[in-house]
Amino acid sequence: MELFLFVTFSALTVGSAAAVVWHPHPVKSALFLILSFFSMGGLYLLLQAEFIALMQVLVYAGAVMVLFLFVIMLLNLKPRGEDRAAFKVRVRWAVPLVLFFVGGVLTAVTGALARLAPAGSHGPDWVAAQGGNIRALGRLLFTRGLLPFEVTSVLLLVAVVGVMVLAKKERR
Amino acid sequence: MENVFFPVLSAMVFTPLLGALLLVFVDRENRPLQRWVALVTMAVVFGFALIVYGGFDPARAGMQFEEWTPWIPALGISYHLGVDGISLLLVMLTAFLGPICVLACWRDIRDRVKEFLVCLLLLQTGMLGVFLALDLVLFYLFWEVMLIPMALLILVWGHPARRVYAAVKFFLYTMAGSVFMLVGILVLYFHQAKTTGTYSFDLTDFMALRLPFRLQLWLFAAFGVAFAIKVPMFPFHTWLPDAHTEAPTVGSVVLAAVLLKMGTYGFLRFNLPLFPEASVFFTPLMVALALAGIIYGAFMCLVQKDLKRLIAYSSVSHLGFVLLGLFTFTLQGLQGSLIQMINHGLSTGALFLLVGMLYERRHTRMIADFGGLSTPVPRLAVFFMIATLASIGLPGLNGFVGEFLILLGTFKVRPLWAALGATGVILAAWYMLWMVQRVFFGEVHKEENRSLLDLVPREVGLLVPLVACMVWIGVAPTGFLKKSEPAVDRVLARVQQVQQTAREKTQLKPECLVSWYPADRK
Amino acid sequence: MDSAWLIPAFPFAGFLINGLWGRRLSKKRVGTVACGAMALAFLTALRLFWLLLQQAPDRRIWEPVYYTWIAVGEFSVRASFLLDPLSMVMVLVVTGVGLLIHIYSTGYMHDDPGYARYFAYLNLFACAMLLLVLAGNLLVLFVGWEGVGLCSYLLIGFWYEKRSASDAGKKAFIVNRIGDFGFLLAIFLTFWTFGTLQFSEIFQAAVQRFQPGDMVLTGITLLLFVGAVGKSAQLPLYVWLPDAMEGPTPVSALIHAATMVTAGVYMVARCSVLYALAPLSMGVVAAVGCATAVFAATIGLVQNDIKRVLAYSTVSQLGYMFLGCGVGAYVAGIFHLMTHAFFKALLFLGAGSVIHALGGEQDIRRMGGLRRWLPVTFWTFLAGSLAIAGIFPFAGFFSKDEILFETLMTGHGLLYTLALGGAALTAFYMFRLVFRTFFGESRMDPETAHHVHEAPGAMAVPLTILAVLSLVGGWVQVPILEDGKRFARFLSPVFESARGILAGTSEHGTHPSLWVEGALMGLSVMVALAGIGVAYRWYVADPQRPEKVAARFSRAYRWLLHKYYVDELYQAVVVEPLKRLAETVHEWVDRAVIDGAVDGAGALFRRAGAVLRRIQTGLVQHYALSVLAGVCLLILAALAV
Amino acid sequence: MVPLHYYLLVSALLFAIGVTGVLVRRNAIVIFMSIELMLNAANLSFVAFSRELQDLSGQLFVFFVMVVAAAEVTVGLAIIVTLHRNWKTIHVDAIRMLKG
Repeated sequence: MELFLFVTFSALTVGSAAAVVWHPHPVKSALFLILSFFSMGGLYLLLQAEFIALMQVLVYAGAVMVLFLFVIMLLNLKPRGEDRAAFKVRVRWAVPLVLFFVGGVLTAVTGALARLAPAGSHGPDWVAAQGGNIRALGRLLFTRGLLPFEVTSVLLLVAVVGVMVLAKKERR
Repeated sequence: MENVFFPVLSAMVFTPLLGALLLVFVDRENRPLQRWVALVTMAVVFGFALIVYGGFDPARAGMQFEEWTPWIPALGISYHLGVDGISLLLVMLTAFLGPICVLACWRDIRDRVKEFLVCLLLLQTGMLGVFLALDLVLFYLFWEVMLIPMALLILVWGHPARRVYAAVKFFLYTMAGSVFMLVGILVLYFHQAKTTGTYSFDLTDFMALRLPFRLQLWLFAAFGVAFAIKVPMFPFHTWLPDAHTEAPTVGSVVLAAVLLKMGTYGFLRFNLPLFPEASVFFTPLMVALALAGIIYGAFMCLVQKDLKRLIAYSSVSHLGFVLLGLFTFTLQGLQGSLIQMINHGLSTGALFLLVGMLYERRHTRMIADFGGLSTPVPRLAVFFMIATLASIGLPGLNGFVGEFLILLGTFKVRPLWAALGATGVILAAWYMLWMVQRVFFGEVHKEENRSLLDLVPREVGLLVPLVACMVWIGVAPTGFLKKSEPAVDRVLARVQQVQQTAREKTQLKPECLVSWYPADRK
Repeated sequence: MDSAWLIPAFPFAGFLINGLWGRRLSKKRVGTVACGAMALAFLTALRLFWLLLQQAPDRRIWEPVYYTWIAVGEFSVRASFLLDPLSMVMVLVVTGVGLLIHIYSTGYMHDDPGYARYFAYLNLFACAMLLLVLAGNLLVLFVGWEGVGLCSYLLIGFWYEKRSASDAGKKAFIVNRIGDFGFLLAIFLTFWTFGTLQFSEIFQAAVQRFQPGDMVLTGITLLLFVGAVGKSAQLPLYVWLPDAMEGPTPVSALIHAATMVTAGVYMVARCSVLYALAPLSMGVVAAVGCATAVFAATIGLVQNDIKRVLAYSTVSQLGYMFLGCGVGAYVAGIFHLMTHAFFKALLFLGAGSVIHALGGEQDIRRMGGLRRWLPVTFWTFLAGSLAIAGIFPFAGFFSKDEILFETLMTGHGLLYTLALGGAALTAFYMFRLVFRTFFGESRMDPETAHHVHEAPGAMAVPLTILAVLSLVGGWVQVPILEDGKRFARFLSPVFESARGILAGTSEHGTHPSLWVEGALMGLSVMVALAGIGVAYRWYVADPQRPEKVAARFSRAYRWLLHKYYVDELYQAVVVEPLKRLAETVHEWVDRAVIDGAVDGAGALFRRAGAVLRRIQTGLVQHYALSVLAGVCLLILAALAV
Repeated sequence: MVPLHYYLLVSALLFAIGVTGVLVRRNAIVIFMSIELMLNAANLSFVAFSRELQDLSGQLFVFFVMVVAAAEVTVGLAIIVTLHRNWKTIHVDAIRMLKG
């Protein structure tokens, strides 16, 4: 059952991700991306990361993608913006290169996996004792990760201000 | 003696910076206030310098007024300032010229006054820092920092025709040299770490090292290139005439009076004591280049048509003397070089000021455009004459003391070198007096020159201190010489200690330059 | 003796006052200040002279030390003076003749706009000259040496608007610099040989440590002589002195006749001990002196500018002084220096008076018959001429004759013959000058003739005083008579050790009989009279004669008239090639090679940049691709390992 | 339980697709989306490792990555909007101001 779900979700994720890159129309690309994000949320659930799965759906599939769609609509992009023939040529060059690269990294990583052993103290029992993944993560976030957490808030503030400045029309 | 209760050297170095900061807040249109702020700042710096001079103990060879604070302890970089007999006079010269420079540009610069003064003040910080820094990273920092305002002075306030060329040439040329020095500093640093285990950029730590001979050769070359370009030593001199010609008056003054001394100061401060064996090894080459510079520079002066270019080439010749003195490894030669650095600063500084005053009145620097100026501007002619005489080494004025001591020291080592060097003295008389004749004597043959305005009190006021110093050093140089003697003696001792062994080590004997008379006969 | 510093200090004060405020003072005040300064210096010198005479002859030497001037390590030079009979003679000559010329100048320069400047320079010159003669060591002497050179430069070029004047000043300074080059090297060699520059210490050490004929001492003395050749206008560096006549005439009298140019002679006499120990140098000094004496005299024969004739005569007379020093007759050399100061100053001032009277005319071809208009000038000038020609009992007779006598006595027969010939030439050209100027028909244009006037009092009085001195100046040193050589006795302590050395090495001291001495004197006077006689025949009795002679020996005449083309030779062989060399080097080495290399390096980078910039497409994806390719290469590398 | 390297494979594939997208597409927005894909690929391996190593810090990282990604997207999109306003296109071929 779990394997079936994993295969389904991962197939959906990878497939729609490929469609994002392949599809000439940006709007459809964005829609495929939403699908990809959603199914990735499923993968997170399978990994017992409920909080991340929720965030994935809310932030990525929700907020971020809405923003993307907004911008695409706002700019009213033409579907035929690109030269498809050139695109396909590029794909033929890029795919082997990328696969070689990813394959290389993957072999390096899997080579090291054998030496990997569970070292953390956050096993399923501990998580359960904390009252679930969300509580456990929350506790961690506000103890060990407090300073980075606060810094991210500043970062967001900066981003907000930055966006306002950038998006504002220049006064002539 | 060091009864000063505040870090006077830091105060001296950073007061101009503070003044520059203050200037930023002065209203752009309020030019008199800007000038006064700069003048007062420079005067305060000179005041600090006087405090240092007064408190300096001439009997001690080591550093005085030392300040030491860790800066980047992880890398062994510290903030280390100090003054000894070698740097004292140069610091005095720099601080002394500060107010004069501000006064000199009082009316000369009308465009972007504030920025000009800020550049001048930053330059002052950089120059003082170079002379006072005892940590090599700090030294390098000041060395490079000083480049920027100087290049800006040429680039922004220079003469429009070729200022970009001159500024870029100056900047890149000097930069190219100092990159070698940076590498040298790092090599020195890692060599020290490897052999002693201490990570430090402090000069006093480096002084304790005994470097292997081959390493010394490379390091001497690396430091030497940076300094040789700055001096500028023949054949690295071609940036100088361009920079001088295109720079505004004050830029030329600072360039000639202080910046060029950094090269010779570097040789005296770093190359001789740190790489004594290499210094001995390179002596024939250095002396040959110094002599070539003396004679070559003088020859170039004979054909110049532009006053500033002529004086620039005369600097090449004069600094050849300084280098010659350094590489005699005699007390007289080294002391002469040191005093000659000051002398050149005073006399050439004065000459550039005077040419600037002429330019301000006449908007040309071509010798052919002048002639007979003694009649319309007698006072200017008198000052010009005095500066010229100081420059060609008339006894009783400062130039003589330096040239005499240098040649005296040289004669002890190799009479032939002294004889060749002395031809420079003859040629100097020729080109300088010829120039004076073409500018000031004869009849006024250009109508524009007839109605020139003679010096105003401000100009007289800024020339008189220079002339007073020329006479002072010429008549009573002992006070200055005594201050630097222990420190110079210490540098010399380091070289002489290894002189014999270094000669034996090398196949290329310094005797390769002919000697017509054995000098050590007594 | 502590007041010795006052002697140069007075003129220096005069220089400062006139130099700084002279333009605002009235001419009378300026003149008073300048002459007053000289008068005070002269009085101080007289007082010191008196004090010196009070001492026993062997104790007549004072060395006041004022302060340490330059001190570096073992090298230390003090500002010190040396007062002995030799420097006393020089001080008296400089201040005395200087004072007279200052007074004369108040008249001569009265209408010049640069009046104050002139007197400031003149005072500065006096100061430097006094420093030179009073110096207690070589370096202080060098200060004075250069100082007088500077003043000479300034005063020759006093009328700087005249191109020839400023040219002459520059030439004087640079030629002197060539001499100074030798002087400087001599100072260095002296210091590293003796460890001191103090005269007294050097001489003491030289006598103790060196044998006659030592190479080092020969080197030192020859180098010093190079300096003297420059300053005292000897062959081959005499060329500046005739040109120096561009300066005001009193300047020519003071600097280029009476004082500065004799500095070289003074210096050689001062270092007599060193020269005595270096026979080779002595020979060179004597030979150069004698050659110059005859050479300059021949040029003087045909010159037409009244001042130039006197200038060549000065060069020639300086040659006699060097001849004297070179044969070991230092007293005679200094004696001639002193008498020459009197009569040559007189001749120049007389010439100045003539020029002044004629409104600036200097060419003797446009003079003549001036005896009638300028009686004072004529008689004084005549006195000077008789003195320089060596007619008994004028001063020049005694001094020149002594030099000739000593030359013969030391076995320099050839030099004696030449010098005697030179004496004849001297008499001829001087009286040519006298006859052309003061005798015969007037050749002035009427306009000039109308304005001719005798010199005013300020000029006439110094002329008269100097004329008297030219007559009686020689009487301090009368040969043959018992007790006649007072001057020699006074100077003898100075030259004692030199004479001692010379007596040990050569046949000095053999004294001929009085008859021989008397006969030689007679010969000198005869020769001089012959010269005068020829001049009379040619220029008074038979005025057409010179032209015929000139036409007959036209080539020789042209050579003499053009001063053997020496100036042209120097210009063609030294000056022009150097200038051309400088231009070539500037164009080819500095511009093309060195700067070319610098600019070339810049251009290289710029061109490389122009090629490499194409890599930067501006498309970020290309950059990303190159990053990826790089990573792939790294992976390949990892796999290969 | 699905083994770790299955997840890593998926993550690697996603990353590869993202890289390819950045390299081959010329539409700035799609390039942007591809970058998001790469970020998500990284996130996936974070979470997978978090489970394998029994350490929740991995998920903590993902949280921060998401925050940064959100900030980046907003700023990036704002830049794209501005670009479009000035150049009337968002095709990176057309905008080559960095060309040397």
